[in-house]
Amino acid sequence: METKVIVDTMWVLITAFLVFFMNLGFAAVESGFARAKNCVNIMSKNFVVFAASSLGFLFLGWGLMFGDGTWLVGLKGLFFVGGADNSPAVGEAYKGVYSAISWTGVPLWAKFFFQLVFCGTAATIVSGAVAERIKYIAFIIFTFVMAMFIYPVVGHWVWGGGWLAKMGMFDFAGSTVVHSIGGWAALAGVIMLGPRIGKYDNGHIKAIPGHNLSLATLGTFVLWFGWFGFNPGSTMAADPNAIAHVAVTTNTAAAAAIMSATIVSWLLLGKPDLGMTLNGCLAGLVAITAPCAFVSVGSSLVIGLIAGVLVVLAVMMFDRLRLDDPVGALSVHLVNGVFGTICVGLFAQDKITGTATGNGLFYGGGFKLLGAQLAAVISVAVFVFVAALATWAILKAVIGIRVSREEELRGLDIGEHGNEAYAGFQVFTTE
Amino acid sequence: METKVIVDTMWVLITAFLVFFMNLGFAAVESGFARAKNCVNIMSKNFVVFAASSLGFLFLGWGLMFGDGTWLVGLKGLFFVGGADNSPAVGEAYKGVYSAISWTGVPLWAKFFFQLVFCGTAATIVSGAVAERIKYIAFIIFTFVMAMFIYPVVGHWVWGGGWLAKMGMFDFAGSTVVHSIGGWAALAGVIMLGPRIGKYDNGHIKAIPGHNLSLATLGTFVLWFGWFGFNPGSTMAADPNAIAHVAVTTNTAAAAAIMSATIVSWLLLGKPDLGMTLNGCLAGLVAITAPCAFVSVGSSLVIGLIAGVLVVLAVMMFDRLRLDDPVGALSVHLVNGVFGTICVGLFAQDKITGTATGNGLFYGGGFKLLGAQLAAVISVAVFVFVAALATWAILKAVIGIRVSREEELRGLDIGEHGNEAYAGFQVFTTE
Amino acid sequence: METKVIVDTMWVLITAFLVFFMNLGFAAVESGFARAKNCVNIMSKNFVVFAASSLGFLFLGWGLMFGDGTWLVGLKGLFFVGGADNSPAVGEAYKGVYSAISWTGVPLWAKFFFQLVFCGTAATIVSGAVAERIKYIAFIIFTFVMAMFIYPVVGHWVWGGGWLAKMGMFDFAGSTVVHSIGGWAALAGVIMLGPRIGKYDNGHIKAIPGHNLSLATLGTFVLWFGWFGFNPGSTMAADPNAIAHVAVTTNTAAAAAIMSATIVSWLLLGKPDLGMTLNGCLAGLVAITAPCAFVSVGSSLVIGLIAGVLVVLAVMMFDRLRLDDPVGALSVHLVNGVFGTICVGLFAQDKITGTATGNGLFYGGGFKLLGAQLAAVISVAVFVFVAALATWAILKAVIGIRVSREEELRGLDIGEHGNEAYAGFQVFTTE
Amino acid sequence: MKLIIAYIQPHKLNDVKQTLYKAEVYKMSVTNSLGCGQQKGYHESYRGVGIEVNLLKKVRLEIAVNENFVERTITAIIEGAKTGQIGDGKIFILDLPECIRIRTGERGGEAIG
Amino acid sequence: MKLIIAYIQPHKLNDVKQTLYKAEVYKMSVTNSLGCGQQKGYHESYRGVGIEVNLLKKVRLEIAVNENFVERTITAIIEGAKTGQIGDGKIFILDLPECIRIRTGERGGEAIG
Amino acid sequence: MKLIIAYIQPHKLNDVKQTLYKAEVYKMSVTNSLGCGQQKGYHESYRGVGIEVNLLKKVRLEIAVNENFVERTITAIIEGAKTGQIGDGKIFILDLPECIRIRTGERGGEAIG
Ligand SMILES: Nc1ncnc2c1ncn2[C@@H]1O[C@H](COP(=O)(O)OP(=O)(O)O)[C@@H](O)[C@H]1O
Ligand SMILES: Nc1ncnc2c1ncn2[C@@H]1O[C@H](COP(=O)(O)OP(=O)(O)O)[C@@H](O)[C@H]1O
Ligand SMILES: Nc1ncnc2c1ncn2[C@@H]1O[C@H](COP(=O)(O)OP(=O)(O)O)[C@@H](O)[C@H]1O
Repeated sequence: METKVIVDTMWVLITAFLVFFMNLGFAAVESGFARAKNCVNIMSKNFVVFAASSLGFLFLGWGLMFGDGTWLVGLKGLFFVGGADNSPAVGEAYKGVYSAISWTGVPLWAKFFFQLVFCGTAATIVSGAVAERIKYIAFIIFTFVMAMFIYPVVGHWVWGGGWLAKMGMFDFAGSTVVHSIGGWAALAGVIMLGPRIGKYDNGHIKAIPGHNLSLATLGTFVLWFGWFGFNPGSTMAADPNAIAHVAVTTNTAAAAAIMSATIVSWLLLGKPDLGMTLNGCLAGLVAITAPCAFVSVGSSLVIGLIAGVLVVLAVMMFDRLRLDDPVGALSVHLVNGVFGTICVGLFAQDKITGTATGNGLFYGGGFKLLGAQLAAVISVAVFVFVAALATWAILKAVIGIRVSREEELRGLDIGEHGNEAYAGFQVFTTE
Repeated sequence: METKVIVDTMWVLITAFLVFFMNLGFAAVESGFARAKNCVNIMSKNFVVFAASSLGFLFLGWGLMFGDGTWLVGLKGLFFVGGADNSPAVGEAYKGVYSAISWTGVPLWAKFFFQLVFCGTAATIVSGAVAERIKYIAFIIFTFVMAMFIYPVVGHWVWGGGWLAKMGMFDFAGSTVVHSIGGWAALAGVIMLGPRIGKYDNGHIKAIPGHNLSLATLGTFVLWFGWFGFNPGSTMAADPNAIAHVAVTTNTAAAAAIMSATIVSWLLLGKPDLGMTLNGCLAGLVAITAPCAFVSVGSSLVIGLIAGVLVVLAVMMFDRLRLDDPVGALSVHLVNGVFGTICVGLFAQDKITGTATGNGLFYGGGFKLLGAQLAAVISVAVFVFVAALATWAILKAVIGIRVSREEELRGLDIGEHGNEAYAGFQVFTTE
Repeated sequence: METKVIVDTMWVLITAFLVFFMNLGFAAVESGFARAKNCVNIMSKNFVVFAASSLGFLFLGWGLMFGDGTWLVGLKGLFFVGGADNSPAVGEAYKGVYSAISWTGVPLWAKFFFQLVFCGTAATIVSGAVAERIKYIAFIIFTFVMAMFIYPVVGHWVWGGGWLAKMGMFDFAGSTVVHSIGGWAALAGVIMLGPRIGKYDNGHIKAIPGHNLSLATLGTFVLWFGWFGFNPGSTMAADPNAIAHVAVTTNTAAAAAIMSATIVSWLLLGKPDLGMTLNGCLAGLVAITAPCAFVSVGSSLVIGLIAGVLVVLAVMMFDRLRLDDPVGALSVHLVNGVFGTICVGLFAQDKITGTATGNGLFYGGGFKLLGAQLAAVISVAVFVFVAALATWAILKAVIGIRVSREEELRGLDIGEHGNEAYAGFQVFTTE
Repeated sequence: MKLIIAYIQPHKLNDVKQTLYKAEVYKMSVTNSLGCGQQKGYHESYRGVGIEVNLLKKVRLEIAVNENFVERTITAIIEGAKTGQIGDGKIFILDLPECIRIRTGERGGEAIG
Repeated sequence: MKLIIAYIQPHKLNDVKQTLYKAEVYKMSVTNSLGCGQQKGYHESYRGVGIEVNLLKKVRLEIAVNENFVERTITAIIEGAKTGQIGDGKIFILDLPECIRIRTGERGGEAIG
Repeated sequence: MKLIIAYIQPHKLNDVKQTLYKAEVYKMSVTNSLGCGQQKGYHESYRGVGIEVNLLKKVRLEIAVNENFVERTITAIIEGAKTGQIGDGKIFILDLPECIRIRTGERGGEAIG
């Protein structure tokens, strides 16, 4: 076996493991930001979501996303990754039906596994926003729809050789493909579900503090850690310059966003809110996800600083809009997913790590790249939001998506699972 | 240095680190499923167990397992990994006393470290089953016995060139060597200790809920993550096709088992119990451990589905049998360790990732492979169960293995360690 | 690209990720050992510390540390890693201003990122010792001073081609550069801050139990795991023999220290205190950090055993000296950082993994190596302690470093952040 | 003086605090409690074994008042806590012969408010 | 009416609940408490420093009953809680002049059960 | 006999235990409580939304004593808990007609200590 295939496969698998590990991060962040009485439910959702994604992406998602097909969806080798394929052959040598991803010289199952962990992430993002009121079964079904249809279709457009790819749109590691998709689907869910009981009573916005900020902090650390798989791994090849560059842009954006979010919340709220610091970190990471391999370290600093400010303002804005998002998923993944996608069009420097993106607006590339990025932002927004809204609406009509008032008051842990997260502890929630 | 040695060593070490990390997973799962008053004790046990295994396996375990010797045990280079060895030389070029493991071309200490983390896992499995009532000192001594004798002897049979290896028995990553060994030793411990006070009072089975299902969930995620070291690492070489294949079979079995365990507990118990979902995941992972490199992705799906059902039934069965296993270690590691070992004999496809296993029963290989697998199941059961039972019996006679009733009621944290896990929190346990 | 560059870059980045992950470990250990009412504050400190270090080290720290310059500090390419550099060229071929680190053939950003995560660790160590009473803003500013001045200056002496390097002093992975620096800075902080209210009332030493020993245990596991990046990664090259050797010495020292700390606390205190077991593990890891690549596995065992004893005695000693260190950072990082540095002078065996250190005292090398090590211990002690003391003193004079009595009693979470870590839980602290 | 003990639903605490404020009752002590009353419990399970939970979470208020405040306090609690459903809670009233403010040493009706 | 307060060992709660049921006492409120009584505490330590713990975990029951139920309630508690060992607990009995059911506004003996 | 209920600042618990010991009062029960009194609360916030916290953490003591111990118990509590600042707490004293030791069945003044 050629050495390059070996090292590339190692890199792809190891970074995929790190991305897989982000499931733990999401579970911890989301449950930490919610109340103790819903903790089992959130843990269950975040645990089962990767299982459901794994099966859904295996059955159909992969095929729709990477199978040769039209500008819109894949059509060949749809089911069970069953198409012809002679990976790790690349370029001309490749003979098979998954040609859009034949640029990376690793075995088929390595490609599949790496793409699967990304699909799982998109599905997980929804979980946090709809927390503390959604029916377990409705969430599971929605996850299958995400992993089998919504995610792969957009994925095909951008990474599967579809129309956005052809248009010259660039999304290195998925600000759009993973985070915006998750964000728009979450927004649809938040709208369809309505706010938690007591959140906006009598016209007041009420704080509903998370039950475990230790857990939320650890979770954010895990996500930050996992992002070193997410972004540098998206090279899908152990290219030394690129992966080192991406590691540093990723970390710099996170660090800058942490600082700016902390400072802004200090100034606006009087004290440095830990929740905002954590969301700041994630905002920086989401924002740098699309441009991480296309921009300089200096630009990543600027992108991070802006992302940190954006997320604080977004959290406060969504509350004003009465969109109840217990964990800030919209502010992190949606707002900054969009922002990051646009940043490519602004800050990109051609071939900075090898990819011929052309320059962004700030580097003299004019509006060409920016235009493609905006086309992606808008088309993904429309498609995902509509598809998700329709899915939620059907689920609502058929099986219901929200638990009963009584169940919500007592907690979903008892209602949905018959379990308690912290037996023996005196936990009292007075709302 | 040859490139292959470099990449293989990297792969072996990195996956070994992941397996090491499973110690955290076990600690979290086991303490999460136990009561708060015993949390320090479980954490201590799970922490010290890897230290004890490290020393025990260094002193003697490695030598007994991999030293050249008879069909039964290693005899050369017994102590302190001190035998002659010219690793990373392989095959004919190898000159040394650890020839059974000379097929992998990595330095001796890399081989040792990888095998050590597996040994540590086997010892840790016992911890959960005997939790909430065992004396700390008794557990530590038992761990040394496991790491220095019980584990290496069986290890020699299967992986050290002993009689089972010669018979054509296959256990890729240790359904038998790690999980069944741990499981049988745990069963012996459970029998010798008896159930926790209050568990089976007046003929009723009482639920003793775990104190922290967040912790248990995070722990299971960590184990799932670590398993990507456990199984793909067991190639002990960065073979692209094999490691990618194994990553996917491993994940698919886990995902399938999560789903089937959740559905079965939903049907049987009325609600989707989180504990069962978590145990389902582990069951799928244990079951696929032996066959992961020998079966197709499709088979891994089937194996996972069955494992998830098995574990739910097993948890309920052990309770009926009055075998009190607070964390489900028997259902996960013993039952599914045996099941996974047998699966090799059923689902194996010759050379699917390179190893010449011959086909399993379902692929036209007849009973040959299945026979060897069953021989392993039975002989390991007898040897480990008897050896462990004897060890526990001696410990019971000499120093006692169970804490006093008073100590058990107040909690082992105070009794054994004089510590409290959650100072300041109001934790009340009324049993 | 040359294969060696590829595999070395992969190794450097992956191990750097593991070291990054230690931030989670520190956060968990430190908050677990503190009271619930200060948990948000500690989490915030540990979270923001890496962001601050990332920015500080990027702006100036790297340049001061690795820029070509005098025996004292770097002078070229100071800001924003902006100097000329043609990495991954090595040796003669290297043309640039960061020649002290040109021995490793990886891209510049890979070097930077690896060194950054080490810098972050040094800064984090301070956090634990000053916990439960320090002002948030004072800590953040101190972190910038650490990352931009104190750490890089000493770093230059040892790893940046400065006078200690020239003298023949060896510190493989940073017992001195990371741990002692952190330790001395922490000591200065502890002295300037004074003990927590109630800790030494009326001449009695009072125990102030940590609020979450589960968290502390998980954190220690994570640190142990991360150390497999810290030490083996410090080769900055995937040298199979060296990295395998270092993995085993690292683990053996940890295991031995766990055992000796547990036994000593069992003997001295009557019961095996979990806190001591955990600190024992860290002590062994810190002590083996400098010598891990220079000593045999046998020596690592001895070093670990001693470290475990040292840490228990040190914890008790610092309490006698009325130096209030809530998490044992001084005993772990300072005492054992010094001890580990000296161990190189005692146990080193020339070229055991390739580096020409010369032999230590116990291997017939006389006092030469030991002398260089002692010179480092003393000079670093003086420089860091004085610099840190001065920094703390200025901060104290200008903005104050300690929160008010009232705030300390109610908890820093409310005072500094306006947050609560465990909303809904009944947490009462009666001191 | 009287010592009023009231058990209410946890999620009614805020409402009761508001009605008490309106009734000019500003001082109270709140404890968490588990209650067994007319209200039916619920079923939990854990790893396949059922658990019957019949101690429900309640909040316990303790309010010391002078005689002339007794009725308005009771009315206020009822106003805030009542939903008309089983589980609304109970009020118990005890005689309180003496009350002391620690800070000043004041006793009796003076000390209560 | 009387208000009965009982401190018992936590692990006796289930037994006491059962004996109370048999005595037809179905309503009660349970709180957690720390008790300092005749029972000796225990020694903890933390990082080398000793801690003397003499507040032991207890469960506190509060049961309001009509006069004719007082004795059977006491007997039931004793039956369920007694082991004959130090630490078994105490029962305190207070006069309860008034009791109100929030849901209905009923007062007195009516409201208690 | 009297039942003394005292609310004190949590960090004063140790001092009060000591002064009670000196006054030869060895038995007590301690519960955690949240108090709303003269002491001002504080402001928290969470993710940009403010929270007014006016239930402050207090410790609740319950001490049953014979008549001749009442005054010394009160004095001891005040001695241990008083700082002169708002929030020091309150003491309530109730009549206690009966007291029973579960272990022996003793009743009245015998049973109390
Ligand atoms: N006799 C009693 N003694 C002690 N506590 C009681 C008594 N009756 C009711 N309670 C408390 O009041 C709570 C509410 O009582 P419940 O009977 O459910 O109210 P309702 O009759 O208004 O439906 C109970 O959960 C319990 O805590
Ligand atoms: N005088 C008292 N005042 C308040 N609580 C008391 C009093 N006496 C006992 N208690 C409570 O009852 C519990 C059991 O008391 P203890 O003296 O140990 O019982 P016994 O005398 O039956 O052994 C104590 O832990 C405490 O909570
Ligand atoms: N009338 C009351 N009823 C119930 N609890 C009270 C009452 N007055 C005070 N308390 C309790 O005592 C605590 C201290 O009261 P506070 O008014 O702050 O004391 P001080 O007047 O000495 O400053 C309160 O937090 C509350 O728990």
